[in-house]
Amino acid sequence: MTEKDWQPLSRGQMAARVARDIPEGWYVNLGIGIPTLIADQVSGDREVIFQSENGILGMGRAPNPQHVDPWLINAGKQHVTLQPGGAYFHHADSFAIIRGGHLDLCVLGAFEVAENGDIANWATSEADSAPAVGGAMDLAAGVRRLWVVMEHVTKEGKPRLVKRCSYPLTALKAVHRIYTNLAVIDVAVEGFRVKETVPGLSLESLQNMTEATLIDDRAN
Amino acid sequence: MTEKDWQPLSRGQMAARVARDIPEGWYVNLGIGIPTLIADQVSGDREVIFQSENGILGMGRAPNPQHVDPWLINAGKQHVTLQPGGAYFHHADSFAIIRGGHLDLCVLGAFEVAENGDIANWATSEADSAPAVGGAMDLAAGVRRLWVVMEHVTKEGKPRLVKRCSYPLTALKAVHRIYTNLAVIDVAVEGFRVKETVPGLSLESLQNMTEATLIDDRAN
Amino acid sequence: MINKIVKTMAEAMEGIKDGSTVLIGGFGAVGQPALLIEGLIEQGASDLTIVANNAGTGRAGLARLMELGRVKKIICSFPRSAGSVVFEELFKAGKIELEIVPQGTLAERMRAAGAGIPAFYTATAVGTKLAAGKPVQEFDGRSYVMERALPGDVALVEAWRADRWGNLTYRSSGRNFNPVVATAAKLTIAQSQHIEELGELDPEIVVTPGIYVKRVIHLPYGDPKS
Amino acid sequence: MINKIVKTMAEAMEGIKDGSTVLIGGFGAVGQPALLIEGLIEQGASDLTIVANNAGTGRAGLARLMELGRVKKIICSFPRSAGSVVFEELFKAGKIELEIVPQGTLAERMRAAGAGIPAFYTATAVGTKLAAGKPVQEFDGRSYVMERALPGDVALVEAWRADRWGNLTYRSSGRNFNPVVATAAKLTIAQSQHIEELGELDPEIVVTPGIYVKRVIHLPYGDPKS
Repeated sequence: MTEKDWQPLSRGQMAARVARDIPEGWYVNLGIGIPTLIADQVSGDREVIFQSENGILGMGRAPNPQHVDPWLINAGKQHVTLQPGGAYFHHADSFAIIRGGHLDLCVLGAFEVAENGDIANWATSEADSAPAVGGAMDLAAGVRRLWVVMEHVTKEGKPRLVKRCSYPLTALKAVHRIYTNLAVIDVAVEGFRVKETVPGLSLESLQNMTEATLIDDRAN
Repeated sequence: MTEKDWQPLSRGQMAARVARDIPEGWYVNLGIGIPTLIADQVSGDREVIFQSENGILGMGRAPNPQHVDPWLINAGKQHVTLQPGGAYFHHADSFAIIRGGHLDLCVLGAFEVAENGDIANWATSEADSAPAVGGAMDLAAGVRRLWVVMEHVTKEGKPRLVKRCSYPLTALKAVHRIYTNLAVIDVAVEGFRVKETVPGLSLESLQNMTEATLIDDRAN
Repeated sequence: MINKIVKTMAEAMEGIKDGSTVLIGGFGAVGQPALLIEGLIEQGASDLTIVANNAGTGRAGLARLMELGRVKKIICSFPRSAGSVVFEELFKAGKIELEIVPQGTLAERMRAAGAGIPAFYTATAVGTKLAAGKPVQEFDGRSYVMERALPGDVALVEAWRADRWGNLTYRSSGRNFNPVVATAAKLTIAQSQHIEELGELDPEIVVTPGIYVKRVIHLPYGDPKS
Repeated sequence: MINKIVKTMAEAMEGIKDGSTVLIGGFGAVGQPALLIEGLIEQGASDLTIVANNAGTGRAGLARLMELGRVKKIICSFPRSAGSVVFEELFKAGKIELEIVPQGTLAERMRAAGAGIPAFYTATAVGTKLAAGKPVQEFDGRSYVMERALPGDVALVEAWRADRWGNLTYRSSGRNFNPVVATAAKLTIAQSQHIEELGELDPEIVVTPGIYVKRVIHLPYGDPKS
């Protein structure tokens, strides 16, 4: 590769980019990692209601360190707050919300996404016999829209947007959109449609870092 | 039949007879009709917790007419009260209690009970195409013990304790015990075991009013 | 700002289409969204499938909707009861379809629809005519019948307290089917005795979280305690 | 008089047998019945199957129970997490069986056990290795996997308030799996921060009705509000 004339997004910028696309009134579940950063990026004048698997709707920001409620954590086991209008419920009711298709959106991290929308995000090899699935399969199969936010390639430079996932699957044909540090890509019937790239990045360069074939669908 | 030297129990006496057999601490659902009368016959020094299908545990007696809460009714749509320690829940949770086998006892009325424990209590003919089943099938199939309280014979003198039910079934092999106006009868693997008869009534006379064969199991 | 509170019955009923399946809360008269049913009568949608525990009594409310010929089918546990005159007339005349469902199965089928469960097994009705034609499977030596989820296009709910996010509480046995139907429909509409400021409802006592509710209308009709 | 409140941990743990399936509430450390788990360690039952969201952290509590060799099998959604050292050691050594269940399926399987549902269908895990070997059926054009109820012999619960009938409430996200496991076991034991007089708990806010609870023990360990 020649010298880059483009900059990948930072984790915070990726979270901010996703946040921009979440309209007021959506009910949203955020996975651990970069997705968790999204909540703080949603501007305060837009009411977005965050759900947490452990029985919370209306989850708010991290508490002031002097006012931590030890009983109030999110699914990532971090202390959080509750917004006015929030509610608590038990785990079966919480997953009824998730599995019943009531959430407008879930944003998860992933190891790989395939061009047919398959997602692999819970186990790094078939040989790993004790991976932690948590609520990932319920979320991926249950919500109305699944967006993935992840680095475009692995640390070793291997593509994460693939023809077919090599890691154990989380769900089949589940992903609607992918936000990477390089691009925004819709998963359509015909494959990956590139909606947006970071300034200065050509589709050709992006394709070189992507296993599956990309379709250029950028506005201009 | 010759002149009777025995008296059948009244409806109130039947309810009282059933009440005697309900120990403290049982969770109990009572059907409409004679079963409803049982609650008032349980002596006040014994705590028995009554459930109602429409989302109540700890249902109390009828309210003082000056203190009727219009929002508080039982499954028979009569106004009731709530005992201290009672709780409300929704219909799916209420039937989870019923269907999950958590009630110690349900007492229902019936048209017929067969010697194998089959019960028919919701429709009076196969031709009736709009009978009201309500919660009868859930209760009969779901509770730990099903007792039936009913007149021993129909108004026309036809037996209600039969070899095989002629009316549409509510549940198969569900009844554990029958309290009639003439006897207390256990439904055992080998058939109807008569535990008790009203004073002066012979087993022979009772057998004459019963289609299925009775086994004498009275204490003396 | 999210605001699910609508001012008029016309807004509350907007978009209910002919042919809809409408789930109605309440058990007997208690917890029944009577004013929303009036609104539905006014709104005009027809060819409806109604899911409710009872098939209406007298000639008002649900009975009136049926009498107007707007109900194609009713799914309930208790079609015939004291005063179910309209249903009886229509049913005898072959003018309404009926599906009788055991009350617990009715509640569970709607709960399943709300929870993403397309089918489940239950011991209720095994061996009876209400299980006729349904798959039966044995688990651990006992037979169970498979029942399907029962989703709605619309749910009508009576709540006690509500806020602009659509959080709801109920009053004593008025809870009954209401929180269940609320989860099972695409468009859940609640009439509420009281409207509270956001944050007034203790998060521990919310029974129906707002995610299940699309519209709330303030229709107080008599709080005996206020 | 019904009185489910026991005074000692020995009474609370009485009768838990070797080979039991023990359902444990909590999510992470929050809502975990930590003192009851200590009681179970003390009580001595072994050959246990544990159902919990996590497989324990550090070397205390559930991790300690495993380290003592008392756990034959663990059924959970999140076996490996920061600090799950004991589980990792035992699992690598082949000394503990593991069944990984998606978190929602885990909750729903216990809910089903409590509600008399032996099996249900879900879209979760379809096409993944966690659905391997399970029946798959299509409903309305989508594939679903059949999951079985997951009942327990014993459930351990952390409550916030309790009364002598066994009614329970929880505190914020400490609710989590607790009300679910409470419904699914033959012997449900609750530790509670507060004990109230009968009638003190508003019937509208009881989350677990007493019918699901056999024993309550008062184990306050720190109410930040009191």
